[in-house]
Amino acid sequence: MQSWLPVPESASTLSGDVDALYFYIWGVTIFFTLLISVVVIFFVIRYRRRNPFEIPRPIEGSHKLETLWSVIPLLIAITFFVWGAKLYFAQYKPAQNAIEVYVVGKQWMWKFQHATGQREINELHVPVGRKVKLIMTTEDVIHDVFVPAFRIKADVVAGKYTTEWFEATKPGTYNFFCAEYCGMNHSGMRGYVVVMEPTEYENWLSGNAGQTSPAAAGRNLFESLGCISCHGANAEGGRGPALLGVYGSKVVLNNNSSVTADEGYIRESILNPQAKLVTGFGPIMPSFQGQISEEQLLDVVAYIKSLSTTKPEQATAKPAPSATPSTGAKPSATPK
Amino acid sequence: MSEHIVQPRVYLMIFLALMAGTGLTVVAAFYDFPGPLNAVVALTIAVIKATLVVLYFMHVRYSGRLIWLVIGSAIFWLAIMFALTISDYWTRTWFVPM
Amino acid sequence: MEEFEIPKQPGSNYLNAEYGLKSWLLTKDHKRIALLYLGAISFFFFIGSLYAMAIRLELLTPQGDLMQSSTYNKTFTQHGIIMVFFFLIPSIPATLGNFLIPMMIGAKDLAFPRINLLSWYIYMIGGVITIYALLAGGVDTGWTFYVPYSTTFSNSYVIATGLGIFINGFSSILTGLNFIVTIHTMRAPGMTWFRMPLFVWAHYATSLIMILGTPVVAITILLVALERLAHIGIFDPAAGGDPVLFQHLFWFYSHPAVYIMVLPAMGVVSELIANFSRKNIFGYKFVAFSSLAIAVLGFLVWGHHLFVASQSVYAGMIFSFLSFTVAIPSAIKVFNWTATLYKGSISYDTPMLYGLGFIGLFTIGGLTGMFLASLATDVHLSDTYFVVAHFHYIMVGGTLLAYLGGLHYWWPKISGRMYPEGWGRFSALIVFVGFNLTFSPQFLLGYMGMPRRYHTYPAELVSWQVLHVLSTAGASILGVGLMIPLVYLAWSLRYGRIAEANPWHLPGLEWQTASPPPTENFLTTPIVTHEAYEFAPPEHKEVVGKFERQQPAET
Amino acid sequence: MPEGLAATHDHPSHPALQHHFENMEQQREAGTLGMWVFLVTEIMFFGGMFLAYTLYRFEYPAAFVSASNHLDIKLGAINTAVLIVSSFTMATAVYSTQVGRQRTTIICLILTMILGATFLGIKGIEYHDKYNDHLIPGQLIPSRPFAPEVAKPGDTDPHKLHLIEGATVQNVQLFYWIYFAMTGMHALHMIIGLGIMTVILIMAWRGKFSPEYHAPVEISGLYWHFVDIIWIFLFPLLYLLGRHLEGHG
Ligand code: HEA
Ligand code: HEA
Ligand code: HEC
Ligand code: CUA
Ligand SMILES: [Cu+2]
Repeated sequence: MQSWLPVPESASTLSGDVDALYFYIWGVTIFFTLLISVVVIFFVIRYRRRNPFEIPRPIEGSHKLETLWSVIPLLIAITFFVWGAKLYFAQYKPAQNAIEVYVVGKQWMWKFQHATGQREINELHVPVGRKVKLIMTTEDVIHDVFVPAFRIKADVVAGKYTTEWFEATKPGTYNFFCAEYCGMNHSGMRGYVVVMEPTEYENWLSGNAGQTSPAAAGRNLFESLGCISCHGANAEGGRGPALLGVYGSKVVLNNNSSVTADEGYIRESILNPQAKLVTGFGPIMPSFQGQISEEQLLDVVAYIKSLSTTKPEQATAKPAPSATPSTGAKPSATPK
Repeated sequence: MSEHIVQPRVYLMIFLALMAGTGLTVVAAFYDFPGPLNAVVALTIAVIKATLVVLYFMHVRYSGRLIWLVIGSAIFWLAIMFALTISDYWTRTWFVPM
Repeated sequence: MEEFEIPKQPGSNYLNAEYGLKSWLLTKDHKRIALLYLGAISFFFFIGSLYAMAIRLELLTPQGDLMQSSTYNKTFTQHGIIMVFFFLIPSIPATLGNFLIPMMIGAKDLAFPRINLLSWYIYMIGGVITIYALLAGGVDTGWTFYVPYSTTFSNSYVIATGLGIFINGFSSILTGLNFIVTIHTMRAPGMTWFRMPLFVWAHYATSLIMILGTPVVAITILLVALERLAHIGIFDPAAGGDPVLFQHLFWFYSHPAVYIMVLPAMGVVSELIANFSRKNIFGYKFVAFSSLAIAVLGFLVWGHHLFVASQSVYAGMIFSFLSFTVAIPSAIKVFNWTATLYKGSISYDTPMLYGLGFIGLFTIGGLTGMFLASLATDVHLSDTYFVVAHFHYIMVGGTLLAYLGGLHYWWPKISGRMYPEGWGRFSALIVFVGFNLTFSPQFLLGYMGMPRRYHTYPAELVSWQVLHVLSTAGASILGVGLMIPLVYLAWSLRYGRIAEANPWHLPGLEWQTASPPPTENFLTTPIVTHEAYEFAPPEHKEVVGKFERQQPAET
Repeated sequence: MPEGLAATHDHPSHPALQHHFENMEQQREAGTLGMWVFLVTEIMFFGGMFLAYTLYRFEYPAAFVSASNHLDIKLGAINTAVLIVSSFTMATAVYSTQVGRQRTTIICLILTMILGATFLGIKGIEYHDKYNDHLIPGQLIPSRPFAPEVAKPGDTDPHKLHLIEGATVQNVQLFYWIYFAMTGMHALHMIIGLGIMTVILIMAWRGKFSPEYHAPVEISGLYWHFVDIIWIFLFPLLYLLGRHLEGHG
């Protein structure tokens, strides 16, 4: 599958665009390199010193030329900027209707967890033609998920969630690499993304069924960590606020500001509950820092997300079974 | 040589102003001004005090353009560092990954 | 042709004015200090090069057969740290700059000779501590020291290395401070700002970066070391800190630092191009001010190293845009150098060959920076061999070549001897070929996805290995090309032809005194009545385009 | 005022003229400019820490207020005053060399040094208090890791940490890390300043300075005032902001 061409496989909806920009900049680069080399070589030969005593006429300079060769590069550079920024925005604009996969990097392996419960290490199975959003964090140092064939890359930073998404266009097996130096076995922290036809993917999913989904695991943690003592057995609320429908909603804080409850907010609410207090509640929730691993945290986040039906991304999801989390939570939970 | 000698009387007045500023900032700290004004008040007083020290104790008021330029560039570069770094932190939440 | 007055050889020069080790180690003469730096820097370059060869050998095969991963990681880290902090940053400023700036502006010495010597000692102390760290077990964080790896997870000598770099930073600060004050206060009568050689302008801009940027990295590295020591810190996410803040502070210095590395080289190249084509530089003021522009704009773009580091998307766009603005002053320089050649009298001496090589390789290096400054392509290329190729093109193809060019150009002034011209041209050619063969395959590798700092790579990717083999082959040629000057320059110290005061027949002030110069540079303080690079009388000046002819300034 | 000491006529033979300068004027100019440029590097050096402070103050306002309120505002204010007085005596020292009053110079220098030492002494007391309250961050002192006792509501023991709503001990630690980093660096500069003053004092004692030649006094004065300015900012930022919330914990 690896061609001899000095270009990696192009296998995502983005890769063609990135290649186009890449070749455009190469065009400009080669043009200017040739221009300058040819002119320099021509001058050097044409005006070589023929007589050891010759003194050429001094030439002062030219405002016209200076303007010309500042403005032209500037205009060209602006095209690089606009094009690059447009694609970048598209790349980082959160995906709608995406399959979500939770990713935890740790020295030196990758763990993937599908919403349906499948867990994989250093291998990621995805269907062709669907957006896949990676929600990523790390248990130790900074890592980075880099899939050359998809032209995507994003650091995985300790202490927060970062995301990236792709939509594969060609079935196949593609390398992915950890692209942020992370210590001894950095170069071993790689694996494969296996892109499958949708039916094949369904088979793969069902062949690996029977594992607890993140939301279900999160549900169990919700009990075992004692969250229910305040948030209620079904997260319907108690001493703490109800968590039904929190995800994706605007939460009003006690200083009258408000935040949108995304994964990062939920994460912070669990690890550093005092940082943003929900209006009407005291600072009684203890921090769970150190009592919960990053993976468990992602499970709890998945559980709390499953309590919300107004998930903006899945609001218009076509009923692809792979995208519907088979939650262990009460499906009857109604958002407040 | 174009050295300017600042008179002791000027030093004394600056000194008194600095002491007054210190007192003022301590008192002001116990009042609750609305919004971000607490920090604004404290920092304004600090900036005024620092300016007095620079202008008089450090003789910059009587120094040439070059010294002004040197100080100006320090402030300018500090501003770059703050502004561009904060531009990152400031805009991080604009893009809610939902 | 204009006649230059060749001063009579004075009885003593700076080399033989005093003898003995003490006279060197306690010298306050900027020229001797430059030589102290030259020795130390060459030593560090040698060490850094050995690491480079080890990297290249290891990457010949996809497996890790030469060394273990942890060793490999130390190898590239130490290669980067030594090459950046102990070789390239001080290279041109501390040797050629130190030697030439006072002479070029007609001063007897730098403004603070004792501080100049101090800066060399500080450099040595920092160097010794770093070498100690390398010998004691090495450091494996990458030259960028990213947290929390460096503060919490690495098991190597981070604190000692950090301390070495912290101390070394002050040497850089003091050099910059000395240059700025010297250029402001010590110019000879008649040496106006716009009569200064562009080499001096470039160093002025470099010094600005040194004094404004270096303190920030110093405190940052110090905080990392303290964090490691005290197990707590402002960068550690486990303690509520933000690792990205470290990256901001680090690159606030380290991006401008790349201009510390390239601006002096541009200064050297301006000298080479003008002097070896016997012409005043085309658009002198544009070239002079573009150095300042690079120094200022260079401080606005550091965030382009954080495009995939979870920086805000909006900040990314600001930094990307600003990054492109740096290309403009760089473009101005490249085009003006090219235009200077027009209707010149171009000689093919070794320094000129290096200078011409610089123009081409810097252009490629700089333009490949455009791929990285452009957001979408950087996402793919960041942390791949494309980046490695980009910066080696500028740092090796650019600065190292200019450094060699400058060393050859001023060698007669420094040593009083000529180098062998034939060997010089020959090795310049080898270096050029070897260099391109080493680093051009890496652009391709990078786009194909080969991440940097990788000890092993997938064996099934045959094309990757082919490119790596080419690169290693190139590095061997490059190594040979660099060995040759080492040998013949050392040889020439003893056996080279004795140089005249002004072997190239140039108008620059540094050539208007004996070779090697006397201790106080000039027997009497020169009075400057010429513009820089004034080969022919001003009446002969020709004007291209609409450009108001300036009357030669009266002094 | 006796004026006219502006030494228009430099004696090229002035014993303090270094060989590579043309005249005393050039030497003085270089020295002053050199010190200012050096101060620029100092501003950037502290600037990195001020930036970290700013960002975390926004990130963790409650913790910063709680931690800040635990600092001793009286000692902080006294120290501010001490430094201002020392700046004043320093300025006077510069003045008296300018007009050639050697004895006053020496007295002022000694006063400045005493005040500087007083500042450090008070800083030491404060550090010791933090040590007693287990507020030294992390394992900076390995035998005494960061472990403050948190006050319960209603508890007014000043040695306990009073957290206001939203503050966590972990983030208080962050404040103290910045506090120790900044005040520690500042104290280090004070110590260096005292070293410089000692040299200047000895030189003054030996009668090295005169209305024609006093650049060293002036330049060290610049340094001293600069260190004062850093403190002028540290005091409100570290001790004062959020004081009005004291007792809300
Ligand atoms: C001397 C060293 C040096 C210099 C001068 C430069 C110059 C530039 N660099 Fe480079 N860079 C490095 C050394 C250097 N760099 C290093 C060491 C790294 C890696 C650090 C690490 O992570 O370890 C790096 C990494 C790096 C990155 C981050 C990559 C990543 O990690 O993701 C970026 C991104 O924008 C970048 C951009 C640029 C730009 C825009 C310039 C510009 O200044 C270039 C301007 C010059 C030109 C553009 C050429 C001349 C112009 C013309 C001929 C006219 C025609 C021009 C146009 C039409 C635009 N560099
Ligand atoms: C000034 C800076 C500088 C210089 C001059 C060089 C010079 C070279 N560098 Fe380096 N390099 C960096 C700065 C520099 N590098 C930096 C900052 C990094 C990033 C580190 C990081 O990721 O943290 C890096 C990383 C880096 C890598 C990537 C490693 C990785 O990511 O895994 C590679 C790989 O090929 C490489 C190769 C080379 C080569 C072949 C040379 C050659 O040009 C060297 C050629 C010189 C010689 C061969 C010496 C001449 C000969 C002698 C003195 C005698 C001894 C030699 C022999 C007996 C053969 N360098
Ligand atoms: C001692 C009681 C208590 C316990 C135990 C507790 N919480 Fe809370 N929780 C609260 C209170 C009170 C709030 C509201 C104030 C705040 O934001 O801190 C809250 C807020 C939250 C929020 C933010 C809700 C919103 O509306 O924005 C989330 C999410 C949350 N808790 C999750 C959890 C999880 C998960 C656990 C268990 C691992 C848990 N809590 C355990 C009391 C508790
Ligand atoms: Cu994980 Cu590199
Ligand atoms: Cu950069």
